[in-house]
Amino acid sequence: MPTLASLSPALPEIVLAVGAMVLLMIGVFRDDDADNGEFIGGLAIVLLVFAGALIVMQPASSASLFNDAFVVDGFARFMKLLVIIGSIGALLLSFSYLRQVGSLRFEYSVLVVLATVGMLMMVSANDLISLYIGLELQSLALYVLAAFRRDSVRSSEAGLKYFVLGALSSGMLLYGASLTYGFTGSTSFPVIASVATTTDGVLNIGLVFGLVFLLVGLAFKIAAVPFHMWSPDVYEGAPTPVTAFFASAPKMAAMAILVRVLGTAFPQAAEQWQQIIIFVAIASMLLGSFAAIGQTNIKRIMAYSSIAHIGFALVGLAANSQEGTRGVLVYLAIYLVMTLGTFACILAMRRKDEMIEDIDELSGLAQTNLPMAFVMAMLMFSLAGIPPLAGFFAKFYVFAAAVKAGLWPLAIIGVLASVVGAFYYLRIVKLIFIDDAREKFLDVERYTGIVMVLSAIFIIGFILVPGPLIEAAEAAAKSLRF
Amino acid sequence: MDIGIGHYLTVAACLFTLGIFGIFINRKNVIVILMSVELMLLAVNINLVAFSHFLGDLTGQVFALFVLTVAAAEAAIGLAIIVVYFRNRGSIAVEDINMMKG
Amino acid sequence: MSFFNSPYLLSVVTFAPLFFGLISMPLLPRDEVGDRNVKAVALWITLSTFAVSLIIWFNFDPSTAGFQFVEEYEWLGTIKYKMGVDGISMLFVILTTFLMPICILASWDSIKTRVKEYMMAFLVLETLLIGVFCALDMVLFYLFFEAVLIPMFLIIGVWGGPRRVYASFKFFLYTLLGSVLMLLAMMAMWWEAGTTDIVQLMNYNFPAEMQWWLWLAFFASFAVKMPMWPVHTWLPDAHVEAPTAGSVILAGILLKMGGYGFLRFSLPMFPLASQELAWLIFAMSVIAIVYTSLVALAQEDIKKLIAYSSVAHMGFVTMGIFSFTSQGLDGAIFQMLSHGLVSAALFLCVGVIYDRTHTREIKAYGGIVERMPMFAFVFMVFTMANVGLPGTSGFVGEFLTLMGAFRANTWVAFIATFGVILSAAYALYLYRRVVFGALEKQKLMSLKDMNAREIAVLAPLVILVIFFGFYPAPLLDVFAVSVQKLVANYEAAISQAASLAAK
Amino acid sequence: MIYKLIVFLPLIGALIAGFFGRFIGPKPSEYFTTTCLVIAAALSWFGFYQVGFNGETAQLPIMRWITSGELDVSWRLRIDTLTAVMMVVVTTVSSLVHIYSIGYMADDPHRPRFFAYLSLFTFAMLMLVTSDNLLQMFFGWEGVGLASYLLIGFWYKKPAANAAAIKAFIVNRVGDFGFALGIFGLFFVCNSVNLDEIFAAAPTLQDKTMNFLGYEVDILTTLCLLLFMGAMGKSAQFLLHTWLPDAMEGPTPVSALIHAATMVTAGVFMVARLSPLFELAPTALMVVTLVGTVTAFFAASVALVQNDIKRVIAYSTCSQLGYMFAALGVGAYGAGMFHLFTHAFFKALLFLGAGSVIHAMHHEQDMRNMGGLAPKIRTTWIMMLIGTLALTGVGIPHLIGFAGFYSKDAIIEATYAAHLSYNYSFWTLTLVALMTSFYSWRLIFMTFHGKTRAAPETFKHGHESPNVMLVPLGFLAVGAVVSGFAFKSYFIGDNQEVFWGKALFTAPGNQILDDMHHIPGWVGWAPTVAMLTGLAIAYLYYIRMPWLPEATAKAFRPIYIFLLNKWYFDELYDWLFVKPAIAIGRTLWKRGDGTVIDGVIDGTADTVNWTTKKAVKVQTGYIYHYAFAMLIGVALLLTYFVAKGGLLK
Amino acid sequence: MDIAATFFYLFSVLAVASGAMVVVAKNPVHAVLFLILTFFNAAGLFILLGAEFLAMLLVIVYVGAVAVLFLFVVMMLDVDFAELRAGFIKNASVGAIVGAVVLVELAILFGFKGFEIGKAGKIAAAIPSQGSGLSNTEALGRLIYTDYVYFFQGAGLVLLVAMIGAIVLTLRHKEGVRRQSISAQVGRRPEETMEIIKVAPGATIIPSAEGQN
Repeated sequence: MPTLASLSPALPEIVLAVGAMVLLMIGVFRDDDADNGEFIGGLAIVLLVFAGALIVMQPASSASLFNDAFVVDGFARFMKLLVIIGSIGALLLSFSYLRQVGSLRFEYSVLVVLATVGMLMMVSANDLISLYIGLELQSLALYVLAAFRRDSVRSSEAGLKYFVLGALSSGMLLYGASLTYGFTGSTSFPVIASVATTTDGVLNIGLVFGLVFLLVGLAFKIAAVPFHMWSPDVYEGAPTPVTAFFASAPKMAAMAILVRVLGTAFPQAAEQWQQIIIFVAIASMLLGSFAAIGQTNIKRIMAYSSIAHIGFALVGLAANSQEGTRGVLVYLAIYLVMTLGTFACILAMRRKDEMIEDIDELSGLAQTNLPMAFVMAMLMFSLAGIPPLAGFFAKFYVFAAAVKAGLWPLAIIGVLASVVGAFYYLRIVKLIFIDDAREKFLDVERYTGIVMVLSAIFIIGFILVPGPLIEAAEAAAKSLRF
Repeated sequence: MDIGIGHYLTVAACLFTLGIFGIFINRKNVIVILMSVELMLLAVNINLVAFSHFLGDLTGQVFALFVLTVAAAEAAIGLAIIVVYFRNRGSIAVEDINMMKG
Repeated sequence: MSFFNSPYLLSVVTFAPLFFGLISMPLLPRDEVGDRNVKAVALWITLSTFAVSLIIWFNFDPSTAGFQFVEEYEWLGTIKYKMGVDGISMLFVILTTFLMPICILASWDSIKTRVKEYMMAFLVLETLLIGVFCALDMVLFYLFFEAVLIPMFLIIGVWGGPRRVYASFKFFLYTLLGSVLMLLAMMAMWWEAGTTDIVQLMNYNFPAEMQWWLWLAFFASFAVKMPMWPVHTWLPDAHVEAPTAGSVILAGILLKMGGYGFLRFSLPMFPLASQELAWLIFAMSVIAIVYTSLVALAQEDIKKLIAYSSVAHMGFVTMGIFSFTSQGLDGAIFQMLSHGLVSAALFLCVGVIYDRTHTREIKAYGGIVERMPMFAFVFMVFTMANVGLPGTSGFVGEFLTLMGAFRANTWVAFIATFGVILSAAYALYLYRRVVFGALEKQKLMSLKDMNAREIAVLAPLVILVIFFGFYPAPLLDVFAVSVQKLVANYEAAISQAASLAAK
Repeated sequence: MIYKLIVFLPLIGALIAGFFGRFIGPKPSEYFTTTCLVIAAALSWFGFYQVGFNGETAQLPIMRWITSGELDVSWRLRIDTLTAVMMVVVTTVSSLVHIYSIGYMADDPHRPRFFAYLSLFTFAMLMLVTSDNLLQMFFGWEGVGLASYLLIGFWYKKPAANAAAIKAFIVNRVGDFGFALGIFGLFFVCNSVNLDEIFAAAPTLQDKTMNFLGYEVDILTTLCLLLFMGAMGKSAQFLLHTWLPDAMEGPTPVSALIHAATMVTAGVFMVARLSPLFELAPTALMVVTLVGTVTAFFAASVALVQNDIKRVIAYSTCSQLGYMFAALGVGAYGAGMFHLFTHAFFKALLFLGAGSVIHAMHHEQDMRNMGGLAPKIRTTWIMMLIGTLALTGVGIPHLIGFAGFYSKDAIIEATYAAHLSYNYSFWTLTLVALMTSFYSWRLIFMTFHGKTRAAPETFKHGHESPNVMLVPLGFLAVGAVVSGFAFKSYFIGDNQEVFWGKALFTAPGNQILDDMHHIPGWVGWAPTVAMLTGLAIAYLYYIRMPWLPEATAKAFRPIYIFLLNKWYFDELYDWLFVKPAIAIGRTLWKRGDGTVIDGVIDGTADTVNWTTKKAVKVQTGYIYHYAFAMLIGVALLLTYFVAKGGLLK
Repeated sequence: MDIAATFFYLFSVLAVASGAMVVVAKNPVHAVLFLILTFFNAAGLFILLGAEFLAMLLVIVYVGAVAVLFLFVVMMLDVDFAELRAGFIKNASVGAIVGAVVLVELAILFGFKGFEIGKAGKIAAAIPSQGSGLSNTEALGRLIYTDYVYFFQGAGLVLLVAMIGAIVLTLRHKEGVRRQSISAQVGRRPEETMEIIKVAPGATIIPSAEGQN
């Protein structure tokens, strides 16, 4: 029987879950208006920060709970921090937007917190059931968030699409989980790994089927090609801060669980899943890079961009090595910051009562708002992976891992795709700096500005002190398997 | 003839495939898609219970239990979203859900 | 230990422009007075950087081939922040710091919009360019090498001509495409050798098979940067659209990064592949020399003509490098330095008349010597330097590379020497159409000769171009020992491989 | 020290006039440069004496130049007899041309520039002749090319002048192409470009081969031929001659200095200077003779029918240079140099005289519009007469004659002595002597004698040139008269071995000088006879029967047209090189760069766009399509693993 | 054929058939009803497999709640049934092929010779033997409140999210409907409701609200 003290590894999750309920109560008993929404949001941020602090303070050693269904190791803590940062960032970006569209209700923050709990559960999941529950906790909250502007056709369409396809993917994931369970006799990752091969040393083919379905479900969550198709539409339709949230925290969690499942449950099937990941990575990088070129809606561009970026991150995973995992972690961390910064910029594209999503409206931003133009340009260059910005290092480590693993075709296609991708980032820079000025945007909101500046500082300053992140990622990668 | 695990799995596979099939041949009513998803989940549950039985391990049933729970929650959310969508759009025909594309 | 041999000298020189730019530029107001101050501040920053960089030159010991002023700090695990210069790189640093104030001055009147951003872009660019030549860590090198794209993209894109968007995109994507493959190669080297330290990598023997691939990857990057035929077409476009100072930097320094890369990586690190693939370089070089010279002959735009001539001159450089002889290498380095001065000056000259008439079409000119005798003289000097007339710096490099090439392959030298004829043809033809002839065009009647600022910009270049033509020793001595060592190492590697094969 | 002064005084003059001419004014510029040159000339004569007669030689280092690996080149002056001779020629003619120009260019607004160019040229020429290594020679070589380019194009408003300037430069570059390759080759085989070291290495290279352009070739022959290509360009030899007549677009003093007396002889000098190499490459020498002979004939034939007074002299120069090469080719270096020496005086004299005529005729150059000028400009006439006498080689064999008589006859004798097959060179050169005589006298007759064909107005205002122009003519005339007689024994006669010292090298097997003394007597008379015949024909054609030229032209119209159009070389080259070059350039630009290379690039971009459109089209917005895509993904992966896992077996 | 087998085939054939009807039924209401039928048959299979509790759950929770919810929503959203299903056959063939491929592959897997279900070294929670006296329900209960309490709590959170989500999406305060706000009433202060205006003699009173416009 676990004592309360023994639950301490799960403390951040517990705090967040309980906190979410408390927030719900506080929210319900206050006036149902935007101020309340912002108040609860503020509390939610405090809560998340607190949870983040708890994660930071957790001991460096690994621990597991609940019959090994829940593990906390360096990898989990690293990813959890990313998730929490993503959530905090998304929340910070939310208030002004939601207030403007009249959707700033307190449930929003509660849902974000609960989704975060789900993500943390995913990150720590060491069992198919906890994986599933965490995933669904997250997903359900996200479905709701996507449709959160319930008066907006686009928002509800986004919610609907996300939901339908999400449910389909959950179904596949579950089907895979059931096969995996059946062919190994356990839902626990380490046990799965230990019995993955049949008695005569051959990999159980049924397990491969399970793996395929599991991967499909997870690939959907990270929006990897060909399971990506929901993401452009959902990104476009969902309220922008929600899109920011989608592009940040859930991606982290889904990638984390992907890495963990493949690394701890299926190391025996590495050869098989590497092939899948390589296929998916190539498809994602190419499609993400190519399809984004045709877009004019900046949120759609970011959707395709994130597809491509996930493809790049998967390159590290495909390497199936400690360097690869480190690469993935570094990539995710940097991508998280870039995404948040970019969405901060997108949210700053406002005129009077209107949110702007057409990139042509960015035209001449450098003449109307230089600081924002600068930040945005830097973000674009960083997303394109141009040194010395942080985005370069992200790519550097994953490709380095791929090269070390000898995955030459993958690496070469990857860098070529990044060149294609650079085109549409450049196009935005071109609009901002080269084209003629249009009507000025409204002044940047405080929180948006904070996120923007912080992300800019990170991506530009990363080169000065890259050590901590890289080392942390390395330690995290080491703790996972290698 | 003995009814082995394979039989159950095959039944589940049929239902699962039907679920998938239902999702993309359906052009008109999005709720039917939800139902198709329910079919898929049912297939999963049959799988799990069958495995549980033949493995002699209760975990499968526990898993199925949670799948049921979550599926119910999912259905609730799904229907709520459909309602919201219907309010906005006045239709739940699948073919109408394409404001965003490209 | 005084400041003059401070161990931080290279970092200081590298980052001074960026640092001082960052702390000063945001403070200046954005109005007319502010703009003027921005220019002045930028000028002072670049001038001071130049002054400090001269200290490097004075304290540089040309008698050793090793790296000097080396700094090394922990940075990214095995990837270190390591800076240092040897004979090969040192002068490129000086060239950069020297050209920068000139660029600032050249932009004095012609840049009227967004002056602050412009100057900042140049200061950033300076830091990055110096960094390229100082970096002693492969990854650090790549950082600087690629980062250059950002300010250059903006300079061309924002302050460029009518087709600036096309040109800047082409420039950016083209060069990016080349270098990403190099990045992969660097990674492979990293894993193979376990280090990214250039000095250690130079002493590492990569397996022959691997060298081949690595060489090709680096080649992809440097060939585009040089630019070598047939991946040169971004250059004329970029030049035509870039503002004068942008062209100056592009021609003066950016192109040298490719040649420098060959010297720093391809030759010392992959000697076997270099030997094996020299034919490729030779072929591309001579084609570049003849092909682009002929193309230059047909040009109608002054800048484009000079741009094409740059491609041809870079052909001499690559040819010299891959001759693997002291003369070829010395010549290549010298040619790069000289071309840095000459082509920069030619673009400045174009800028001088462009500022007055706002056209670069050759047809629009004729007989301007009448109104601008001083300009005509200056332009003549650089035209002749471009032609490679003895007594100008252009001659030394060209001649040495050809000498080296003759030792390596007579066919190459033979065809390349045609470039000597063709360069005379297009350069003089240009000069004749622009400067000589009767002054008939109404627009040109009221031209004024160069003003004091323009003289200040071009006079140092005139003096240096002629001085180094007669007395190139100050430059040649700097890299002589380093080049000797490079050649010696190369030959040792080749003979070692040969003896291995013999067994 | 004096040698350095000789070399650098003109440079100082050039710099002062060039950079400060605008501030100090034209007059001081003129005087300053001229003074510098006169001093230099005086010093050269002193040096000539020192070197030629006191046997002084020197190698004066100035400073380092290019060091690279084994290559070590310094700026250094090499003083020996060859240099001294050239210095004398260069500085003397140059100083006289300077003086002459003060008068000739009096109306030009750009005089400082002109004098700066002249002095610059002189400097470059002196660097050329004093060079101690091939690179410095190349420097001077190209330097004189530059000066020539600048001076030909001095009247930059004239399109013809510009074209001629460019042509001169580029054709010279074609020659330099060979020269440069020769230098590369020498460096390749000798590891040095310093003359001493090359000469030292030369004997060891004899009969050795090297790989050149894939062929195993004899080293010395190949390299000498390459070097000779440079000489051909600079000295306007057959095939590379086209620039010289056009160069007459420049001011006449320039023609006198550069295109008659000095620069064009650089090729001759070079071959003489490199005699230690050429001597060992008999095949190359044969080519030299052949080219020289052909040039002599070709140029003379064209000169027969030209109407522009300067062009006649220009072709004459070309032809005389052919003589010199013929001499060099048969190993008679002294004779070649001697002709160079004398030719400088009388040809400069002719050119300056022609300038004086042109000056008098208000820049009319067409001889068809002259005639009967002798009384108007008597001094000039006399001077021209002396020049012509010298050029045609008037003299009494074995006794006395004008300068050309000694030098040219020596060459013709040498070619006879060389025992070439069919004595082709001898016969040709003799015939050329006839032609020379004809066109020279034709010039005199058409210009000065007979009835004037000039426009009356022009004729009326025709006037003698000022003294500042005539005095130099006088000096040159003295040279044209006495230089042959005075220096014969040193250049080619008994004292030649002492005089030349080690400056010229003759191989032990080279017996040409001995052989020259053992030629039949008629050979010595042959040129004189030819000369007299030419004179007679010219007299007949232009004084006695002025209708005859036209009739002859009509009778031999094809030949006449052929000659008048200079054997159609310009057209041929234009058709063969210039037009194709520009056309190819344009094609490569538009098609190569534009269509092919940029086509690939833009095509790639288009492909990307196309792919993008396709990729975007898949994104229909319909849920079922999205689900379908997922299903296809699943099906693909499953099928892959089913196939791979061997389940289908 | 024994009884169990008979029932297995009965249930499975009915389940698959009604499952197919769910997908192809023209009328969504019929689809829901077929779904319910499928659930019932699946519950039968569960019972065959000894999972009584789950079977019960499926009937009570799924049929009783979820399926009815479906029915409710289908009927609530007043859709013109006649129009539905018109063009469904269009892509059916392609879909059917792909679906069939997946199905065949799964079938191949399940019929594969080397087919071998899990051989985990340890059974996490063994099904109690017939004689242990533990019912299926009790055994499950013991598990989920002890070993699997984590999942249980997690599932609770999922339901919470579902609840919040459903409410936040669909609950609306109708405009124009007056509601009592007790806190507002209690919190009312005089300053907010009264305005004291000094009226100058002879002047008219202009309401400040208008003055602001």
